[in-house]
Amino acid sequence: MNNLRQLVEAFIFASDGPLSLDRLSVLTEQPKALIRPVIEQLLQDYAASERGFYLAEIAGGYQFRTVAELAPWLRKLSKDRATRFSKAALETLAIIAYRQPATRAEIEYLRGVDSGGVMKTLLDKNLLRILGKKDVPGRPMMYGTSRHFLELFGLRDLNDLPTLKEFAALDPEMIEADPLDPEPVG
Amino acid sequence: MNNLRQLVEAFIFASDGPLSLDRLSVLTEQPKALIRPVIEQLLQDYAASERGFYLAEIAGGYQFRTVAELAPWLRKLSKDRATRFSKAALETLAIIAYRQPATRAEIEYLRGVDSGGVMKTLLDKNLLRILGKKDVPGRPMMYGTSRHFLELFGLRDLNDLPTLKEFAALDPEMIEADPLDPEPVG
Amino acid sequence: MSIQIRVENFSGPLDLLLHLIKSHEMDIYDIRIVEITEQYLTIIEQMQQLDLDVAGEFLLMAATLVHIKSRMLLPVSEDVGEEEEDPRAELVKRLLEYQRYKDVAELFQQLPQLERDIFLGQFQLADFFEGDSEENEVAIGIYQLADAFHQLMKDQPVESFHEVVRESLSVATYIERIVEKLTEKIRLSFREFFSAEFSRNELIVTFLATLELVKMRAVNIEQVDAFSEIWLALSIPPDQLSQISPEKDLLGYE
Repeated sequence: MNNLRQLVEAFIFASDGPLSLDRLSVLTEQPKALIRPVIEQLLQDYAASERGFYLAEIAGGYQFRTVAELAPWLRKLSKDRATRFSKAALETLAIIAYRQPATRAEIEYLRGVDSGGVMKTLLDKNLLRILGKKDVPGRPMMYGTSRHFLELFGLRDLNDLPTLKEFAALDPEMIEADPLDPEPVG
Repeated sequence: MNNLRQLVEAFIFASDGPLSLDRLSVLTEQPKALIRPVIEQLLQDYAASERGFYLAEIAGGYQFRTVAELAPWLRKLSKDRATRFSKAALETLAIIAYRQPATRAEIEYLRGVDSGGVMKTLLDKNLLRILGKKDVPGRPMMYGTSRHFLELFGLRDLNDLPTLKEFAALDPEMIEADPLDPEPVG
Repeated sequence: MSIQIRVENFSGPLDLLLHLIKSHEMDIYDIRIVEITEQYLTIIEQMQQLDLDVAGEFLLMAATLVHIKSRMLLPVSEDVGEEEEDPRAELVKRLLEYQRYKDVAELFQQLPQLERDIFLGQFQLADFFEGDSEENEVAIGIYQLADAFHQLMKDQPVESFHEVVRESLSVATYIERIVEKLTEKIRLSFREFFSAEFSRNELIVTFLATLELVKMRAVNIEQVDAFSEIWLALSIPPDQLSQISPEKDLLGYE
């Protein structure tokens, strides 16, 4: 199909969320093997030219987004829909992002404070999701981050999170000691 | 400004509605005389290449839109959103999930509105199943959630649903009742 | 210095403790526990004097610190074969782990964020396809499901359920049931409607409902011979049945 590029571009542009290769394959009725090179080409084209927006890889899919450098200008559109996070909310989000599936008890042990209210706020904002129940006595709920979390922070997937080791690198003493097991990222 | 084109493109892309020349002039802090040629250039560029979307002049302003010929394809985007639900569908599904077997009368009592249409939609989506007839006068049908429901929500079984008690425990008001309790709830 | 420390600036006792360790330039692996405990307790005390609502977690940490301090002061017994663990070990572990997530949290704050630094195209397909706009459908997960039920139950009087089932004995409800059955089977005998389990009241209501349907020309009654089986059949296509419902309110039998 000659216009596959056009069609793929239009689908990505018109979708309200990132579109995965699988989804694009279904929508365009074309095999993934044909779509992949089209995407590659689009990624390159948008990266090469100085455009106001570019094709980003987000949450396992593709989405057009404005470039970060223009942020101060674009804020003038004064949509002010930005989510503002408290320190507590970001800490909780960080713990869950790295340790998922995480139970409330784990989060509260790590933070040293009750976190029910913060977790509820994050759930309401659709940044967390319930992953089921843990197979331990009491069967507590397990939490993880949502797709919306990836979209909000512009992450491709959970492996795109900065590794905790990189963090330790900021503080040389911590690397030497490294008393904690690096947490596998789910 | 070298990047005026980039900025104009980004503004038009991110704006909720068409942006007029006047508005673009205010946003970019540049005279209209400078912006007009940029727009002209953008209009040409998008018209020349076979793109999935183009710069359209709408209601005295500019907006990116998908090309009309692709409409039949793009319509597919609004379909098959498996996990998208209206509030009515969500409420009905929630009641059936938690109270199954549930009759239509029970659901309607809890919701306070007629739910026949919503239930039919959910049945069509294969999220509900009929569990038989209730052994009460009138023998109303009893509904429960289907296997597909479990798959869609990633539940192993119905016991994986959070209990109301656990749920209420996330509510900060309820936690404040016992602030000294060192035992994390989980 | 400690006078400026306010509990609400810290997200918890670990946060406060980390701050104290840093501001006293201590090595996190070798916390001077006596000094830090003193500092910590002073702050907590001040907060109480200021009539601040000192959260239980801060008091709990105070207790932990005092406990560690007392263990540090105990003479180390030489007879014990195994090496005794440093009483501070667990606290250090928690502080280090907490420090990690605190750092990540700060990084999250700096990441380009959607709607704050990065914006999406606002093109709305629905504007083009009038008619198939979908009344605010949202993607949902287990949480939204549980939340919906939680919200509904919050407003419900406890166990009012069984009464409802009994009260649903309205003509309108029975009309719906008859229609439901007829949609499934197209033709049904009277006998199938009037099940033996029906109470007297139900028999009456079912009968009234049948008459109502006949009056609405939605149902035909057929009988081949006198005293033979009476049959009910839909006289309108099932897809027009929805038009019956609006008349419910006009029935007046309830």
